[in-house]
Amino acid sequence: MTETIGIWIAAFLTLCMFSFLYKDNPFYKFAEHLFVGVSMGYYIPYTFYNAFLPYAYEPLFLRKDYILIIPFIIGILYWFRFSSKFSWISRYPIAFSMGMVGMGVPMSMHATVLVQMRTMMLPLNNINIILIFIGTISILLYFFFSKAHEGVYGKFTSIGIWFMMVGFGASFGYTVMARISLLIGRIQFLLGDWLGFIK
Amino acid sequence: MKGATEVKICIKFSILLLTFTLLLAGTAFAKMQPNNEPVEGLRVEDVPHDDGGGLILSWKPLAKEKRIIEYRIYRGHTPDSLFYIGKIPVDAKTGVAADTMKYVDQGWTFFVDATSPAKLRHEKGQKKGSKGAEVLYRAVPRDIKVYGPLMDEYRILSVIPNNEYLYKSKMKIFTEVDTLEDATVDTTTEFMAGMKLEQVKYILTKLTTGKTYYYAIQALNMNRSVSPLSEIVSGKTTDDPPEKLGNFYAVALRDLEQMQFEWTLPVFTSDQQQFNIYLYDEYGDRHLIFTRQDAYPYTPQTNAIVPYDSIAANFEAFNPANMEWYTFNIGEMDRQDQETLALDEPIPAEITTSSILPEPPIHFTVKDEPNDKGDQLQVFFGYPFYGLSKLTYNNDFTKLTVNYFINDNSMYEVDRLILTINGTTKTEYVLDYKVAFRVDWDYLKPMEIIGTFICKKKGQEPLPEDYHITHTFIFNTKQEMVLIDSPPQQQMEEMKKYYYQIYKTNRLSDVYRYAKELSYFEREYIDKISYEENQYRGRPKFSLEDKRLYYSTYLSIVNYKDKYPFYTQALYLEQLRHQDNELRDEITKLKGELEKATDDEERTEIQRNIDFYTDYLEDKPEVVQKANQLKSNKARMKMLYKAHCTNARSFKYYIRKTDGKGHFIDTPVYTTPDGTQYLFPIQNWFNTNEIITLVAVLIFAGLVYFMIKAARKGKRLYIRPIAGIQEIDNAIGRATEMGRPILFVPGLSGISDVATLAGLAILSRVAKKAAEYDTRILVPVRDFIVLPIAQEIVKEAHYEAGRPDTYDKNSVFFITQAQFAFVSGVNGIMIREKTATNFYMGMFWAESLLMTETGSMTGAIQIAGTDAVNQLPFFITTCDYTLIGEELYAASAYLSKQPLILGTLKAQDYMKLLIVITVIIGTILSSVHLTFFMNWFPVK
Amino acid sequence: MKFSESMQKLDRRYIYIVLAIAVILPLVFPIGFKTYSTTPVEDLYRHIDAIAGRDDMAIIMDFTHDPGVMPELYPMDLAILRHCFERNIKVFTISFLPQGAAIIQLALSEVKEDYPDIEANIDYCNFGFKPWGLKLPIMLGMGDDIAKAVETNSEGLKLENLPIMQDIKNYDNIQVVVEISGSSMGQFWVTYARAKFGVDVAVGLTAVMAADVYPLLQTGQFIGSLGGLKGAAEYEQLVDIFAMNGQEFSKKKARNMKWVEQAYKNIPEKARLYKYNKARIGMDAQAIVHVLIILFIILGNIGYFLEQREQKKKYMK
Amino acid sequence: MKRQIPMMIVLILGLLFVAHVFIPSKLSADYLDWFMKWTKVIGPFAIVLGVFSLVLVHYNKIKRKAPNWGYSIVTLAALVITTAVGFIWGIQEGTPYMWIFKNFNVPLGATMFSLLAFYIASAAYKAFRARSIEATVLLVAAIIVMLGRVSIGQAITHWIPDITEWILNVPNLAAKRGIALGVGLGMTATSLKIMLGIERSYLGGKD
Repeated sequence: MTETIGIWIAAFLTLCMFSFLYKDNPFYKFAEHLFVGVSMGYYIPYTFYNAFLPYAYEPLFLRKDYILIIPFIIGILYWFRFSSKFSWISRYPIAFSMGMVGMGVPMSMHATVLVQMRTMMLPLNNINIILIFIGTISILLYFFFSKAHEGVYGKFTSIGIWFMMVGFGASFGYTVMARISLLIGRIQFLLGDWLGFIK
Repeated sequence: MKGATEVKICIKFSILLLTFTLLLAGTAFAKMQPNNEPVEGLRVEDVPHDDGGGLILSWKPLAKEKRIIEYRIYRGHTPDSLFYIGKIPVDAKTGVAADTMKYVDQGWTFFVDATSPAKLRHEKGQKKGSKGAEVLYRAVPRDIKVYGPLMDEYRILSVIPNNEYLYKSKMKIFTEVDTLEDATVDTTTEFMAGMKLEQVKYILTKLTTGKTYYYAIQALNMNRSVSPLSEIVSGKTTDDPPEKLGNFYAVALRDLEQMQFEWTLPVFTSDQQQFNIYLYDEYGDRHLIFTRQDAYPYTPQTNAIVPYDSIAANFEAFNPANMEWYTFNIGEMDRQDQETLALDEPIPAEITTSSILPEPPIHFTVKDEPNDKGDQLQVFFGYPFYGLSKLTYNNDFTKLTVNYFINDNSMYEVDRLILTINGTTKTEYVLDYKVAFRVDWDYLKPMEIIGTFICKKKGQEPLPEDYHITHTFIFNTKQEMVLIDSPPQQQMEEMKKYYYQIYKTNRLSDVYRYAKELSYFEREYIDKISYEENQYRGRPKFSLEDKRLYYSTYLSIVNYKDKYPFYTQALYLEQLRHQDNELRDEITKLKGELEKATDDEERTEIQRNIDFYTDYLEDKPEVVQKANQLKSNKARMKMLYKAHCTNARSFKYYIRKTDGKGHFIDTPVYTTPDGTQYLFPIQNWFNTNEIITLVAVLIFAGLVYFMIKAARKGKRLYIRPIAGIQEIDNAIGRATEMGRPILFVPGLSGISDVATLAGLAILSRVAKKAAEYDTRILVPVRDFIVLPIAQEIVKEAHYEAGRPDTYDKNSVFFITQAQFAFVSGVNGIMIREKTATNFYMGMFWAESLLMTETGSMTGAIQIAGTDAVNQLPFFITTCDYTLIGEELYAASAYLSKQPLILGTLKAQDYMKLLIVITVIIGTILSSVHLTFFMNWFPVK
Repeated sequence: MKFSESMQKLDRRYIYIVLAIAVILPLVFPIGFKTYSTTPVEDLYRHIDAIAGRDDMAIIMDFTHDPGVMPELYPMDLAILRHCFERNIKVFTISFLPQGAAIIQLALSEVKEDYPDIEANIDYCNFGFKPWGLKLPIMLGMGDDIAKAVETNSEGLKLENLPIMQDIKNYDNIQVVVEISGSSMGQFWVTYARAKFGVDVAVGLTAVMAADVYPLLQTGQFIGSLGGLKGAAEYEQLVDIFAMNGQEFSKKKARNMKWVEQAYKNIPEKARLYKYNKARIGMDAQAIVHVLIILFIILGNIGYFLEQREQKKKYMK
Repeated sequence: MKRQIPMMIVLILGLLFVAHVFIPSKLSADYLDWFMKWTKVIGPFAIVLGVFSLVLVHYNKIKRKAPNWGYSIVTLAALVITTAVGFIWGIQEGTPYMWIFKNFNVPLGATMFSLLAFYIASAAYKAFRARSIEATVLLVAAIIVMLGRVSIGQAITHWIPDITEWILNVPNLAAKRGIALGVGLGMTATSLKIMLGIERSYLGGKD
């Protein structure tokens, strides 16, 4: 019983969402607002049970790990947002959570720059590798901001643009299938689970 | 007027819909399925061959229609109080197809810790008055009044963080006085470490042997309504004799004058106490020739070497010449001394010489792993190996693609692999696990791939000239697939026959434990020696007054002169003194007896005890002596604990190469050139693999520094025009003309994502412009932490533009966390607020197109910028302008002409140039097979 | 309004309608396009088929996926199981997620309906759900002795006593491990089971993940892979045209469409059931929509060019 | 006080993290653990900001009787009900909370996601214009790959799948790499800017 009702509700909401394709209408507005409310309502208990209790409450109050009172307070500082006078205090927790960026400096240098460089240094022993090489270099130069794209240099960078465009085209074409699968999934739900046309 | 009616309608409408859905939901839950059948056929049986600590439950699952989502299991030592111990989740839709369900209550399960519920609570759901309602309890609470007594009914294992146990415990002395028959009073005092429950990490339980436990089950359905309690069934744990050992082999080596035995372990080993190997002589009499006591920590043993003379020691009449008369068998004994023989009929030994044994592995070495946090040792041996993972051919069998893999070690690190298939030779300079051969292959005949290696020169002795590994493969016409190493080719046969067992022992124990088994093609094993965090102690005493648990107090220090393995020390100085005094008293007492004693045997006996005690008193490890001089308890423990850690974490190793049939050979225990056997993992303070990263970062930082300096000096820094960025102003202008708001989405990711920060940087410029033009800007946000930041930015922008009055703090608002709910919200805004210009700057995922298409429906000008490569295509096609990848980061610099930021952008540019040059050089080098340069760069 | 203009200004809703129809119709009335099998799928099929009828070899299927990705992965589960039952290939099923265990049950029961003479613990054995924590111990342990590492099957029976285990000891008797998951679980099998014991590993993944495993296929660490609905559809077809017709696999035949057509004609009824064609039906829709979108692109551009010409004309005047 | 201290925090923590990357020792591992432990405590508090903002926006709408304010009631009601349900009956499998999640969140989300299929189609018709050579290149590539992904492409000519594969493995790879390299640098630079306080917009106001 609960399930059937569930399916009916789900189907109804699905249709509300699809109705947006026709035009913005009360049904969509309703679904949209409902969605926003419900999804946020989902996160509040979720965060409470899966983040606040295990990481903040239990260690501090049950395991008596009193040092954690400090981050606890830092966390509360966020709420100074609400006072127009002391809102600057909320920068402290923000700053703390920003600390991580330090890691970004060497890590992105390592993971995205150096590793990519190595993969580019493969011996040019077949046409594809050569093409990839040229492509990558030209794209890199396309992102070189200190020189206007004119003359030979401009020509070369435009090769880069070509490569990028092919790449974009490719990944566009590639994603289509995955997206259609989603639609198929929804329609199977409507026709199968709900109306039972397809078994 | 019209507006008003509209409003009315939409209110009515939405209220209506809401109530409608709520009603549905309500009824959905009002209509609970009856879950009125108890679980039937619950049976509790003893687990065979176990250590008497296991029971196995089985029951009939309820019908699929019942829509059960979990079966909850309750256990107790009396039928009138059962505690929740665990559940088996089930998928309601599919149900359980099998006709019985099982739950094995064996091994250590969670009992209680500081986060357990505060009070003892009855499990709810059972009908009032029904049996279940009275006897069912939720998990064991952290109330010592409840769990304290319960601990006596189970085996207990407590896990205690070191520093709590060693430094923060509260000493307490328990004295027991009991009068013996001869009216002499015997007082035993025990020192114990008191801990509060929250100091203990957690406590585990296991069933005790020969005790009856009671179980019951209730099933939860989709609406979490519980079934009536199943009948409460009891089961008694019994300790049965251990399981038979498998395939027992006996080998007698004439020339080495020793016997080698090998066997395989049964499934359940945790109850093994010792292995006994028996020899049956010509009269069928049984002689115990080898026993191996269980070692702590328990270490399964699968083979043993027994020298002839040690056999002779147990069996005088032993004569190697008559070896063929003797037969052998092995027994496994558990802690209750119940023994099971492996074979019904003892077997004769395979009599042979050491020539049958394999070659021992060469270059067996143990080294500290570099660049670790001090918790790894590398154990390695032998020459490199390459294997074939896959062979694929083209249809006319002229092109063969070989996928290979390489196993090497840090001594012989493979630099190049040279493969030869009938005549054609290919050298792999870059080991990418893939080579293509042009071979004319008569696919009906088997083929051979011969591989040789060139290793990195590191001062080790070079590989033997003739060292090579050959694989054969044939094409199986029936299956149209290539079979590797078939027909079995002699060399591979040989290799595949043997595997390697690594044995190790630390400075506390006297027995080698079995660390790892390596297959025939493995050449290296990284032994993880993790930092010790906890102490493990058995059942504590507990006192209800001060709500503490009291644990026995000792810390194992060292395996002292092999005389005292696991030589332990008391936790408290007071305790230490007390112990010593007791010993002294004992000695004096014994000395007295020695006077009186007349019988020689008795005297020697007493003398031995005296010597033993005195020796124990005087001869102590020096670290212990040093520590015991210290006055403060804490300092003493620190010193002892340090010793404990060093000893517990330094190991010595040897490798046994075996075929599992008694033909095995050991390497000698590895000894470093400077003669030490024990290796201790050292923690490193610089990760040498990251040198290149460090260099790169430094160069970059340097560039930034100089560029900024230049910029400060007012040096004009040229930046080429970037279409998307220039358009930003016009886009804002357009919105102003049309008198419609601007929408700015700073990505869907949090601030941990650099793209978001770049987006926010752009926001600050856009907001400023908007403020100047006095145009409304709407900033929907998905991340809580981005919210305050964005608000600050917009507010600040208004101040800078000198229009603080126009700042509306609702212009930056949070929609929701859920990705698609957020998008639906944004779409709604676009349509209803009729935004004229939409900015998307930051990190986006699949939702990108959802927003941009809606945007183009409303005919807004759209400018996007992201570094999410997979989303760029959608932006490029649907937006008017798109900042691709790095342009997003450049944008903020471009908009704010601040020298600092411009400088960094410039530095970025020159870095790019540097990269291009480096890459070109590297490529040229590698193309002429000089791979050293590219090998400086990290693979991943 | 000029034709070209109207083409340019064409209301999106028409596009939506056409698309919706293009998706719905094939789902309701299957067309039955023939799929063209690709190498990774053929490799897996062939690899499994190679041990048809052998008692000393088996395959392991690891269902580490939850109902969420069933639309894409469940057809694979069915296709492979059906292949094994039809060609009596021994199968072990295992999952490290409780939901996965449920899916195993479902898949097994659905396929068994059509193979009454296939018996549990003789022709196949369901190891059932094993806790995530035991993942590595089991993966490694099976290299030495499967019965020991897994201990009991889903009904709690000791493996070593089961008839199916008579000739099967460890990875040497495992032809391939097929990991079907929406995650990168396949990597685990490669890094532990394959690297150590050299057992072959193949994967079935969602379309989104498919691109990521490409390099591992290149290096031969995966001997085959099924990517999303497409991979499933290809496998379904291979099973139909070879296994269901009692044929040995042949790459040439598989690639020869005439032969495939022929093979389709004489497959038994039970292969025509909806559940065994799910993926292919899905792919019909996919194919049509893909073509449709291409048509849209072309039409859109035609309109665009016409308009361009109009404007040029205007300037001429 | 208002700006310097936060910037100091960022700088110090940042430098420590830079060090952490190069120092494998136990100490630096413990530093990471410490930071994670603390951020895990701090994190949950931020949710209040979001909730507050959400409620405020809709509350104002209702108060100001802004157009469509009726729907704001829906949002708030849904928010309150779901949250309440979650706290009253808990969030395990089988509770009303999970039921709402399964029958409201999941279908709504999935449908929103599946709208993409339609948008791809309309984008194909409306946005894929051969305005320039580059644009043409893009859409040709797209068409080929799309064909290559389905059986029809194969049916036309067996080249198409091969070309598709080539496009995916050669130009596509080059494009991804080139962009990734640039992005990598951009990220490094931005991280550096923030750490050194060059880019401080995240702190907002000057005061």
